[in-house]
Amino acid sequence: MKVSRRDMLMLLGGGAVGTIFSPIPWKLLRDSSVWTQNWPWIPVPKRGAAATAASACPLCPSACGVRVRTIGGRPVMVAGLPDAPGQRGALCAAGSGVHQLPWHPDRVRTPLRRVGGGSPGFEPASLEDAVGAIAAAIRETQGTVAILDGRPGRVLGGAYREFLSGRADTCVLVPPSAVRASMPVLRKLHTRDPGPLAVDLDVVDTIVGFSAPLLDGWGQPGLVQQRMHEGRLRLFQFEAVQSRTALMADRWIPITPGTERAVALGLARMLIRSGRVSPAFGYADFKAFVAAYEPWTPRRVFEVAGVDEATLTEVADALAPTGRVVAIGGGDPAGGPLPFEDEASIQVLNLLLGAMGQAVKAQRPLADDPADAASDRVATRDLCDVPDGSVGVLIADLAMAGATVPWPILARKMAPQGLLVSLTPVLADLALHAQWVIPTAPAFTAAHDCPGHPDLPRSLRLARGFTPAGDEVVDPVDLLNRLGTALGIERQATVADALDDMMALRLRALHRAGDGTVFVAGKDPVAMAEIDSPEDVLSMLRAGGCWRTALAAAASAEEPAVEAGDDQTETAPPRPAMPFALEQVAAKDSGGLVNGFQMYLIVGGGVERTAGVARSPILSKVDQESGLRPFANVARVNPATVASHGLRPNRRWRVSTPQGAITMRIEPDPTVPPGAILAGAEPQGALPWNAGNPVDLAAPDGKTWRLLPASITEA
Amino acid sequence: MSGPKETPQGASRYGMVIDLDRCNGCGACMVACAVENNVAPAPQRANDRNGITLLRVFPMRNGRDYPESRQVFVPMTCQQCDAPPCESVCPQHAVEFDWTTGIVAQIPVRCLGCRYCMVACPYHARAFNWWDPEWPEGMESTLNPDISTRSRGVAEKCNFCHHRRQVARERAAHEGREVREDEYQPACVEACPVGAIVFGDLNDPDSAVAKVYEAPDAFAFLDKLGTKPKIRYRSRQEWVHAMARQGVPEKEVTRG
Amino acid sequence: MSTASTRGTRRSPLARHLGTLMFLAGLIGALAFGWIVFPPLMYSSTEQPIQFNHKIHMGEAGMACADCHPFRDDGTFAGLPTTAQCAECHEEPIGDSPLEKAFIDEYVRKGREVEWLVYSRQPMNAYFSHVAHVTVGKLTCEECHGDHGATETIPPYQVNRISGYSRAVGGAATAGRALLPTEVMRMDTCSDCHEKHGRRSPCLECHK
Amino acid sequence: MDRSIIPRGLERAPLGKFLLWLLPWVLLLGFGLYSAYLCLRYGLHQTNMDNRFAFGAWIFLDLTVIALGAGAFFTGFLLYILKRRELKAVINSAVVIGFICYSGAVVVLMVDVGQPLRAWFTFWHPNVHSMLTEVTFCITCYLTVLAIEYLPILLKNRKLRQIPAFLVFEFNLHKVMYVLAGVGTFLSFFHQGSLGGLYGVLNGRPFVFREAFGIWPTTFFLFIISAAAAGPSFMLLTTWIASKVSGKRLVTHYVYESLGRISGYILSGYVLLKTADTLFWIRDTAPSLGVHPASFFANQPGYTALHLLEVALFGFLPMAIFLTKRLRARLGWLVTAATLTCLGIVVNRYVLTIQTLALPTLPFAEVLSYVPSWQETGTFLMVIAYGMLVYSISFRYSNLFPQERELRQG
Repeated sequence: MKVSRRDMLMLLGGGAVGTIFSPIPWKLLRDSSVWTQNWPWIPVPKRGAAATAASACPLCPSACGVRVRTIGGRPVMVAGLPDAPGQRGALCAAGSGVHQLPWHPDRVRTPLRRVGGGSPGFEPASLEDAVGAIAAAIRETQGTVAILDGRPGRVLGGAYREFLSGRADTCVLVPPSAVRASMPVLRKLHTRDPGPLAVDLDVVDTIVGFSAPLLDGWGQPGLVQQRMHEGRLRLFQFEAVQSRTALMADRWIPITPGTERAVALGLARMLIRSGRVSPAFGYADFKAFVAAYEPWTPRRVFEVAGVDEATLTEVADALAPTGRVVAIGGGDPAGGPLPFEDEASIQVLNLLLGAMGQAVKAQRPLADDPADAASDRVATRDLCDVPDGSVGVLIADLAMAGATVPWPILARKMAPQGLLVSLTPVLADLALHAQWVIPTAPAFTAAHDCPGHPDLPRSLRLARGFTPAGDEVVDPVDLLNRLGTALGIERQATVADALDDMMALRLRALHRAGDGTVFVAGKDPVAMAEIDSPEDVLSMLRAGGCWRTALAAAASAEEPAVEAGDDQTETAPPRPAMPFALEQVAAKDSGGLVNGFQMYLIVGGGVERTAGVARSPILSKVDQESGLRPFANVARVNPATVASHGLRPNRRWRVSTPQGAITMRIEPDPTVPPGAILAGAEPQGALPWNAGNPVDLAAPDGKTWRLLPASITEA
Repeated sequence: MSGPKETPQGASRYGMVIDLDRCNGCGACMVACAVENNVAPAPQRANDRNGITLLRVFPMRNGRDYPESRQVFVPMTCQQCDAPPCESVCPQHAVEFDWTTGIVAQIPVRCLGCRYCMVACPYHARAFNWWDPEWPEGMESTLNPDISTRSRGVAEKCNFCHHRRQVARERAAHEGREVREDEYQPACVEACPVGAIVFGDLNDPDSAVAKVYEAPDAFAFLDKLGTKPKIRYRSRQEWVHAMARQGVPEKEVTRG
Repeated sequence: MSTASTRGTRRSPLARHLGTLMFLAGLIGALAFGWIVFPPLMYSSTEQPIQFNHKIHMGEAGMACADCHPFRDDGTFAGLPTTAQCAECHEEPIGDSPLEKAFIDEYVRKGREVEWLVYSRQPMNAYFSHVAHVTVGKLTCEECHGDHGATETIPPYQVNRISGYSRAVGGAATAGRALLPTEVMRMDTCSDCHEKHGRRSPCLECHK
Repeated sequence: MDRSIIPRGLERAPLGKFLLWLLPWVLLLGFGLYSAYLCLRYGLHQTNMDNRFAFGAWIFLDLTVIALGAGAFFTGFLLYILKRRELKAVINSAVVIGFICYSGAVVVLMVDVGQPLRAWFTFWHPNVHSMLTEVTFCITCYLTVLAIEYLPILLKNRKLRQIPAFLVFEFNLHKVMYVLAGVGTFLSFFHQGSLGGLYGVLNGRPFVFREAFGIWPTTFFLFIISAAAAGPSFMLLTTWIASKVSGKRLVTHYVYESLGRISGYILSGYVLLKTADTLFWIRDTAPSLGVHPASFFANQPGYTALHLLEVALFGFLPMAIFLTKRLRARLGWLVTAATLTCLGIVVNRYVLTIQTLALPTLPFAEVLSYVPSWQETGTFLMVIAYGMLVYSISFRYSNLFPQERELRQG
């Protein structure tokens, strides 16, 4: 019998029909579609028991309390801690993603040594090599050995100073934003040093903001905005850009970019002339003081700042010298502080309005705080104040600073052969310029202290470590110990857990002082004086509590005496000359544009665009996909300016300043004043869209990188 | 459409009111939303047009120039319409109007990725997974097990953090009681630092949201389309209301 | 052409019906392969890391399901016990079973967790509340998980080679033959039961 | 070499020349396959579509191709149902073109959807309210019909005819061809209509939303009519192109004229209805949705121009040519008018797909545009190449134009 081709076809046909009526095709169809629902390369969230823990956000000096949701001990979500003092459950966008930082794609996993000349990169190295190289540099350098502490006030700062105290030419450097914040400048305006000052937001009923990002990174934005909504706080905002703070303010008064000083001086003159000056305001040579302010007539203010007399009068009239009014400058965490003269002019208003002792209070000093260890032996200085080319070895710890330090400013301070060591969990920002990068613990992996904002009542929270930091992480104290050993310095702190010891010391000091209150969410606040032992304080802080100092009720450094008016000044008792020459500050003209630059570049972006470590991958995503924040490579320009300068948005443009130029895209934005360019600061090396960082165009004297003369040409 | 007519007695109808005069555009809600819903970090080429941003804050401007320019920030997400245009167009029931909660449910594992729902949605509230989600190594340990991760090729949108309701209901059932209003709040509501968002059950006259839902200064976007959105916005600024009513803006943006 | 060449010649009945027979052969062969041989081929099988005797625990030790598979305080189902929980009784061997000794040596002493392969663990896109079914719905464990409390061994874990789902949640009881002592729980199983109890459920009730 | 399989009585180019003609299309197909592979393997970020342009070039071109492919169903309808005998001359070609257009569109759709392996969910869990469900069912069924219709054309091939079983099968198929044509017409009508309905039902998109008759919005009917108008024009055009490329007369002028006249009549109806529809939309629909109709056009002069173009240049003008006897007598005019009609379909489908998505609905959203990526373009070129290959091979080895033999001899 012959099986024909036809028979074979029949067999196949039968097979085909049979297959259709069997599970084969349908099961394969179904299983392959289920496979698409279960692709092995898409991660499945791990299961586990859910719990909630309280901790602190370490990213910036606002040190907000956070409620962390954990699954099997792993943090999966971070939200603001309700009932927390000064914050009321608020948390910014950066804080909402802080738990992702241990997995930042640029996380440093090992000590890195800089290699290459033209296009430098890094290669992994051992900690021993790093210690050897740094110790050798410290031994051999002719220049200053310094540690840049981006977040002063931590107990770690005490360890830094203690390490440096073993050598002659050393200092601790702090970023300009810390020394040029509002309260440190106000402190300097006094004849006698009143000690650290703080704004008491709970009693303030009116804020006069001078480009201060009150709702965008200054101090406690959540508290400010909630009090505004409760109708308990009025905000007058003088600012060139219609920022988010300006938008939400009760009154926004647009000014010409960079003329905060002129407005403040003009306002001061108005207050003086209308006699609405606090009786508490005292000044030895009142005549000279008045004379200094006399040139700032409304007409001149209008010419310089563009604020007309009626508006200025209106604001002045609304500012009764009740002591509950406070003027704040402060600058932008990303765009940097205001120049000293500007901030000083603003702070004079606080003196005139009698804020001292009411809206502004003195912080009680804390004896034996380990954070202040060796402060008599090692100077703390503004980075901008050290001579150029003087720093031989600089160990920079800018992690969790919440402030920007432009590289050109730092670069000028380094000696020609100087060694820059960066302690950082993430390879970004200044670390990219370092010769050595030492990996430190990222947020949420190690317990540490989180001191509060320099302008607000002193506070302390503890950040918890949730996930293990990993073996590669170097404890800064351990690094100092190894360096000490290599240098043959006898050191007190010889164990890696020195931080714990120092924390215990600090808590003992706090407890001994018996000052302030400890707030724990969901419980009644407890006065420090009523707590039995430092250990109890520690456990309360570990449970997410917040200690906050009680402000001295009347901490006025100036006794009342002088009333506004020519006659009385003669009879006032002789007093030492007031602050360093306010008259000179007043006499100094406002910045102004440099020849050839017809525009201003305003750099901002709030706390979320400061140091690279502050940005979780999700925050970067939200930035990348929403364009809500100003970007480094996008120049936001007023539509009228776009039209008059022919700035076509689809081209690339070169924004030049006296220090250099970067290429940007143009985006028309009606909230930017004509003739100005608004751009965001950008942590360096963080993201692909980064075409250049406006912060790097900073003036070399370090006075400002917030406002720069600029011009635009086609790239 | 399995609209509200099927709604059984005692069902919930969740809604939201967002106060535009309070929102300062900080973006914490966007971050919280992405974190809560296991949204992956952005691929390099992702932008405002192709990223997974389930909740996006748009600036809305009054069209005037500096210094008369004003803007409000409009957090825009799925408006949870009572008559959702996206539901009836889905060819295979991957979108469903949940008659027990009023939430427009989007089930990614049923979705075939035709994107018709995205075309149908006038609020541009849906996002498509153009990329496979990718997390930096180790970061998948921060994922929320209460909600699944999505693969590439499917559409997704805001479900009012419905998984939080599941968790709250489970806990309440375990303790033998009803769910309290504060137990079920979406991540954006929880994250808003200024309390601009109020969320709750509109069927419960005592809920915080029901009290402001009918406020005279409350309005819904595109309500004339007949979508009956359950998210309303509030503002005391007249231009905001006028803007919400008016037509098409001018600028054209090309990318490709 | 073969058909052309045979045209007109006399053929045996077998040859005449050969085509039909071939068709039937193909049909039956495909059906047999598809229904009998093919389904098991779709699953790979893995033995559990250790054997466990439910019967001893439920019977002799007199334990209840919830003793080892409890709820957590927040109402979530804790699932399988940890080694630490096992060690509460099995710090030292209770009986003389070599399996128990091996468990104590391998896991309790070393503080390791057993990497159980959970038959009925739902995929990540499905939400299942034990509280809703056990506490509120008053279902017994057996109604969904079968009577495995009475078994002395635990069967291998079977997983679909393509979809990667456990057979107990993704697989069908092909041709009425259950392939596991535990019941198969697919979406249809859930929705049928909900329907039966007059509780039509929206997607979001179970999906996440 | 391949003489034995070329239909008797037809002259065909040497095999080498034919292969040379195929080569560029094969290369294009290869490029297209690679593009499609990238999209399937790595995801749709290979395209430039985005969340606003959720439908892009693919959907626009699919709609166009399907509208043009309507020549298949409409010619069948005219021939088998309305008994226009002269169209027998192009019916085979029409079926092949229909098959190419529909199968090509389905292939692109499978790349276009994000999860093609889940496409069958639509059959298993259909949402009967969705126009897309209607589209899916119709396209699947109609593609099956087309495949069945395509078979006899293949089976008529000399070599294949030698297998008796195929002959019997083909003969039986012929008997049911009227049924198939009827079913195909119904399915294709519905398919065209539901593609139009796809947009017309979008009450969230005021620009495209249209009032409904029954459950179908006006776009449902406009799509059917416009496809019916463009189908014969496309047949005219493709026949003319095939004739030019092969250098042979394929049909008599009467067939061209007949196609043109049919196109012209339907086009006149379409222009009328489209105008009425637009006016109604401006007067009633748009305002009822809270939209000032002018707002869509005021800032976008280009889009207004497109509208005018579609109705005037690509609607009224070809209609006038087709319906003027003197012009119809000239093939040049016929081809011009057919080209304009086909362009009109392209513009119409472009406006409905791309412009609908470009225009935002929210007051603060932007007007967007996008440019397809090379992967997107490549995937579509794959369909063009596939179509050219299938058509060329069908043309060479089947008798697509029955008149060709007579015209050669006569």
